[in-house]
Amino acid sequence: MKYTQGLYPIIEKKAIALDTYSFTLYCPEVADIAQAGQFVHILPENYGLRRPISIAGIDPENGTLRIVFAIRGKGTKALANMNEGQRMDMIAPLGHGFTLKPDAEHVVLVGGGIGVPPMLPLAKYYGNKATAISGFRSFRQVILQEDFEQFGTQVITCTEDGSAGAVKGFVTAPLEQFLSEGIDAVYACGPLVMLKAVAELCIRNKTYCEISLEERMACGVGACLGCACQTKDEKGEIHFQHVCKNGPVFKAEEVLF
Amino acid sequence: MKYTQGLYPIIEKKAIALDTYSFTLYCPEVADIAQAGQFVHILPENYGLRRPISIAGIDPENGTLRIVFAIRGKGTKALANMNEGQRMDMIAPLGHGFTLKPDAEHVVLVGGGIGVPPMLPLAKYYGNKATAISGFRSFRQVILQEDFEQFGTQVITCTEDGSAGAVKGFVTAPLEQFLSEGIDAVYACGPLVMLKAVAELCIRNKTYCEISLEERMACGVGACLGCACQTKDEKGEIHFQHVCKNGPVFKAEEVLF
Amino acid sequence: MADLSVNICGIDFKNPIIPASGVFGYGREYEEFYPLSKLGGIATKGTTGKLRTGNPAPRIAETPSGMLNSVGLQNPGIDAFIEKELPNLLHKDTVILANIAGATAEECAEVAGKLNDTDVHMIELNISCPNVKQGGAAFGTSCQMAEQVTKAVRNATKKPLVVKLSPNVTSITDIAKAVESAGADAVSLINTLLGMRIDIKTRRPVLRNNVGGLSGGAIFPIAVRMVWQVSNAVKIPIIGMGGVSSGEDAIELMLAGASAVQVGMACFTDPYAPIRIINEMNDFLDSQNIDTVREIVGTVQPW
Amino acid sequence: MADLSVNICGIDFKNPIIPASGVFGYGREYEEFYPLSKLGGIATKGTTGKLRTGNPAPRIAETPSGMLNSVGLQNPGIDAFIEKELPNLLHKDTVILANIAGATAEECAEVAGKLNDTDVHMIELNISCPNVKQGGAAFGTSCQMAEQVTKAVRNATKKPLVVKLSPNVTSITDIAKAVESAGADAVSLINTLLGMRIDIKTRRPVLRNNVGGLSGGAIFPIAVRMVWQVSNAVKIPIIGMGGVSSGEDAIELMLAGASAVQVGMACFTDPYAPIRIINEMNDFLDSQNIDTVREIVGTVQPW
Ligand SMILES: Cc1cc2nc3c(=O)[nH]c(=O)nc-3n(C[C@H](O)[C@H](O)[C@H](O)COP(=O)(O)OP(=O)(O)OC[C@H]3O[C@@H](n4cnc5c(N)ncnc54)[C@H](O)[C@@H]3O)c2cc1C
Ligand SMILES: Cc1cc2nc3c(=O)[nH]c(=O)nc-3n(C[C@H](O)[C@H](O)[C@H](O)COP(=O)(O)OP(=O)(O)OC[C@H]3O[C@@H](n4cnc5c(N)ncnc54)[C@H](O)[C@@H]3O)c2cc1C
Ligand SMILES: Cc1cc2nc3c(=O)[nH]c(=O)nc-3n(C[C@H](O)[C@H](O)[C@H](O)COP(=O)(O)O)c2cc1C
Ligand SMILES: Cc1cc2nc3c(=O)[nH]c(=O)nc-3n(C[C@H](O)[C@H](O)[C@H](O)COP(=O)(O)O)c2cc1C
Ligand code: FES
Ligand code: FES
Repeated sequence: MKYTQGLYPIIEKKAIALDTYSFTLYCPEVADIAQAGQFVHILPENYGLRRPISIAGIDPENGTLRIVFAIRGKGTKALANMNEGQRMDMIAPLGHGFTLKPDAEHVVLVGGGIGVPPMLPLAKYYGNKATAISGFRSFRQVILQEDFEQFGTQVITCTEDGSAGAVKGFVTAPLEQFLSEGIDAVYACGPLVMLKAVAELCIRNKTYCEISLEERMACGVGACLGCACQTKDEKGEIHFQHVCKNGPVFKAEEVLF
Repeated sequence: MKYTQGLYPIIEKKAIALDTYSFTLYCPEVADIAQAGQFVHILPENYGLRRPISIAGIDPENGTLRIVFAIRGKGTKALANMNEGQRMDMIAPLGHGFTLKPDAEHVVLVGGGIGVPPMLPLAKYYGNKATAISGFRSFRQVILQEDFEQFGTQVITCTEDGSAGAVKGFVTAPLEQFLSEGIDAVYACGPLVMLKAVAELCIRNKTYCEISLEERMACGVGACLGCACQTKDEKGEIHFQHVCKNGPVFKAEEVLF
Repeated sequence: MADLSVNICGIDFKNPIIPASGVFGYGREYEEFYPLSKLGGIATKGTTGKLRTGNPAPRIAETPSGMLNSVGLQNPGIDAFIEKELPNLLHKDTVILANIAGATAEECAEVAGKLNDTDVHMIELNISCPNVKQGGAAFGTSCQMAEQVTKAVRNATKKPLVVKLSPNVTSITDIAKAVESAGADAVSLINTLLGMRIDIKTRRPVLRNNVGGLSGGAIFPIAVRMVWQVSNAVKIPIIGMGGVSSGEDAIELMLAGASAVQVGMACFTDPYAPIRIINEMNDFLDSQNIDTVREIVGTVQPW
Repeated sequence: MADLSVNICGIDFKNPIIPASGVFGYGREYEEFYPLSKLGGIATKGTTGKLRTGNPAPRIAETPSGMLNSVGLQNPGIDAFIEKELPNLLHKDTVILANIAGATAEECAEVAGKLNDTDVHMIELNISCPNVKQGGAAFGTSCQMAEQVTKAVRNATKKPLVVKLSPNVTSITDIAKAVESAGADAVSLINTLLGMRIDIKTRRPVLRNNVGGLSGGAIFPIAVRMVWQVSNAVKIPIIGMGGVSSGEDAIELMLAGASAVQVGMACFTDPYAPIRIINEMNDFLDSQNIDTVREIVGTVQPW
């Protein structure tokens, strides 16, 4: 794997929801090789540690990459304050992404909150063979639903309080419906509780499922062992793996919640 | 003494020599009360300690203050990177300034290098009753000579290598000339070696002399005792004083070099 | 508005924020920015038996997210402090912690004794300074010396005695236990860590004293750890400090076990820091629906 | 072009810059950025007798100009290291310092012994880890334990032995003298300082291990001070580290007494940091007309 580190110009900045931003960066060498599920590691100015952010769009023709992130603390705040024309210090692309299934007829993309963005490159790949189930707390957090539609992907929006979307409640209800009808794969990213519920449903239904994990990172490339997570293999043996290098995408049955 | 801390907009930025900048800030409440020889304490973004910079211009009518500084390290570099419209975090005015002599007929303002700027407010006050002797390493460092002329002040420019100005060599040669002719006061700011030479000449000539000292500072207001300097009183007793509060301007005979 | 008041050793503080010893002088300068009555308390500049001129300049160096100082114990001596500074300070409607130090246990006791006839609220004994009788190692670096100086001062005063601990030790909990058993009513921590900077062009240490004390955000994680360790080791209250520059930082130290928080270097970055920190604490408590700051002290839940 | 080469304990380094143990793995990842042959050396991740899984996550927390880590000694064990990592590394045309550790002096000696039959250039013994036989206090916090573990390893190996010191002590010079007298060929310092961060909303320590090691710019002034103190206390060479992020920082540590410099956290901020630092050192030396970096070692002029 070759890593690239560089300063990449911001060519578009958009506020897309409360404290949530979409940035498009010009970085042809990364756009050429990036895959759905990989992430970038961005250094906010005057900070010592980089911030991992999933890739939310890959456009090799235009040489651009898209990221979508929420302000969570000081680092994401500093990034959100950057403007078009400025350059982001980024190492990319990192991690290994989702397994794409060329023969799949119907896949479901489950995103929760700020876990929705990494589902977009999958929607681009699967188009109308995919259904995106996205869960949010309320209408204020809803993002990217029209972006899925643009790829022909069917959209099911859920809000916990019912303030937006067709479903009031969690993503698991519509997911169970699809699982019972039979689907080829489920891809998920979002809060741990959601991932756990999704993984359990898929395992019980014997449906192929991959989930993207988060962990605090230092190097982002697999050298510092900072982002450990425990996994189990088929024999039930426990392994220490690293979210940045072995993940962030893992098979549902591997993950020890 | 009342101190003001605030964020003051930069209304003019000019590069005036190699790595040397002039900034004009809009801060009416400071411009109203600031005196020649006082300084401001500026916080470069993302630094913990402020940087003391002399006041180089006071314009109460327009509510502006001028500072002139050279890039010496990271903090002044960060300040130099600021632009018009941005705001400087400043505590001002600090310290006690030069003693103005309304009855003086001829005073000499001796500035060395980046010690020249604090002489400007004195030139404004004394106008054509003042002679400004300014010393620089070479033509590359020469600054503010035309600003003195604008106040009607006589200008004598010295460069060590003779690459600019009428005098090749140090400021002391023309100063001795004036001292022998008889003058009412000498004000000086610049490198310690220069200040020492100026002070000795004036003391020997029994000419009133005030010099502005530098010391590393933390609080800038007299609370932390960080910027200690030793002084002696008429009886020869040694005292510890603080450049930020008791100075930066001291009488030549007070200073223990 | 959350209730920010705290009580330490029987003394009421209207809020837990106290400018740290050495950064705030005797309050005169910062009073030009805001009334001192807004502060929970003030820890005054370390005072010794006699006038001290401190170390030669330069005394200040900058470091990443921190600074070094080698001011030394420059102060006018206890008599001048009592005569010239204290009367003014005691009218400011805020708790006064008289920070004291000395080169021998006797000197410390003498200084404390002189404060008996004053209305100063608490004594903060700085044990980071070198003990001349024991070859110059700081009182705060050995349990025996720390115990000895605490006992001497304890015998000299009935005022609440806070002992201020040095972080430059292998086990700060041992020192804390030693001063607790010697009669301290509270401990405050941390003092500065010993550091150094060198000017690479002149090849001279930046500080004329070669080394100096490191403070500021850089040491904050060490302060949190030490406050937490000490709060698990002693029963007496803790006044925490070291790199606090926001209300969130102050809350973090209180969760770790501090009953009040001192603010040092942050006052240089922002003279209004103590006031801002009080407001930020209040805002945080309100946002979390916490009624009183007292209820969070020591409530970190270790894994 | 200044001559950047240095020699420590008979080993030639083409330049004094060495990524520190634990931040660089076994070099595989950073090799994707630049050839390892550009580096003076590489200190490999701490290796113990048997496989260790390290501490649970989260293992990383950010702090002002620094970070905490609680990775623990996660490693595949010495046999796997020798078999799977070392052969590859030894072909990279750079000096390999095998960083080793253990829960007992015997384990450390055993690990060192297994390296005898390899071509690893130096052994860096990390004495910051807890000694299970002595109740869990770190080897590096007592002179006796430091001496004992150094002796044990000394007896097990003829390779140059660098002992890596912990800064969490009252007197690092005492520990340095103890390991020197026990046969260390060099010392390296500083390891991380113990710190803690708490999430103020969840009231949980950010690190699952509660506490972790502080590294980065925040600790740089402490590293400079300790390197200077140790260089005045021992005759063996010093490898300095702690918060170095620029060529100027590296020069500063060398002026304080370091013969070579390790770079830790800065690799996370900028994967090219070691290469950039080498270039910046060269530029500085050129600008000062200094021919060889060796000539500046320990040349700080204290006041
Ligand atoms: C593989 C991966 C992909 C991610 N993709 C996205 C994304 O597409 N959009 C998005 O908004 N967020 C994403 N996150 C989460 C994002 O990294 C954090 O929100 C961000 O690091 C918080 O930084 P901060 O400075 O704002 O918060 P602070 O709390 O100030 O950060 C302090 C430290 O903790 C780390 N940290 C805090 N929260 C997290 C977290 N949840 N995960 C990892 N590190 C954390 C920070 O990186 C930093 O080192 C992703 C995380 C991972 C691991
Ligand atoms: C009263 C006073 C008035 C001054 N007026 C001017 C002026 O008008 N124009 C100008 O160019 N410079 C002036 N200086 C010097 C100026 O303060 C320093 O050049 C500046 O602080 C350097 O900061 P830095 O971050 O670039 O350097 P760094 O070396 O990175 O600074 C590190 C630390 O050392 C301090 N420091 C370094 N050099 C000095 C110095 N010479 N004096 C005081 N502190 C220092 C910095 O403030 C900072 O805390 C004045 C200094 C004083 C004390
Ligand atoms: C300039 C300066 C002077 C200090 N003088 C004293 C002192 O006289 N007595 C004392 O106990 N602590 C003194 N300290 C230590 C502070 O009170 C405090 O313990 C330390 O700075 C850590 O807090 P901070 O990181 O918030 O600055 C001084 C600190 C600074 C920066
Ligand atoms: C993630 C991480 C892991 C570390 N692992 C080890 C280790 O295994 N053995 C060791 O001796 N030091 C280890 N260290 C300490 C570093 O080698 C170094 O001493 C310390 O980080 C200070 O240098 P720095 O400030 O440049 O990072 C580790 C440091 C970090 C940040
Ligand atoms: S962040 Fe360093 S190994 Fe994953
Ligand atoms: S800088 Fe604090 S007293 Fe002068």
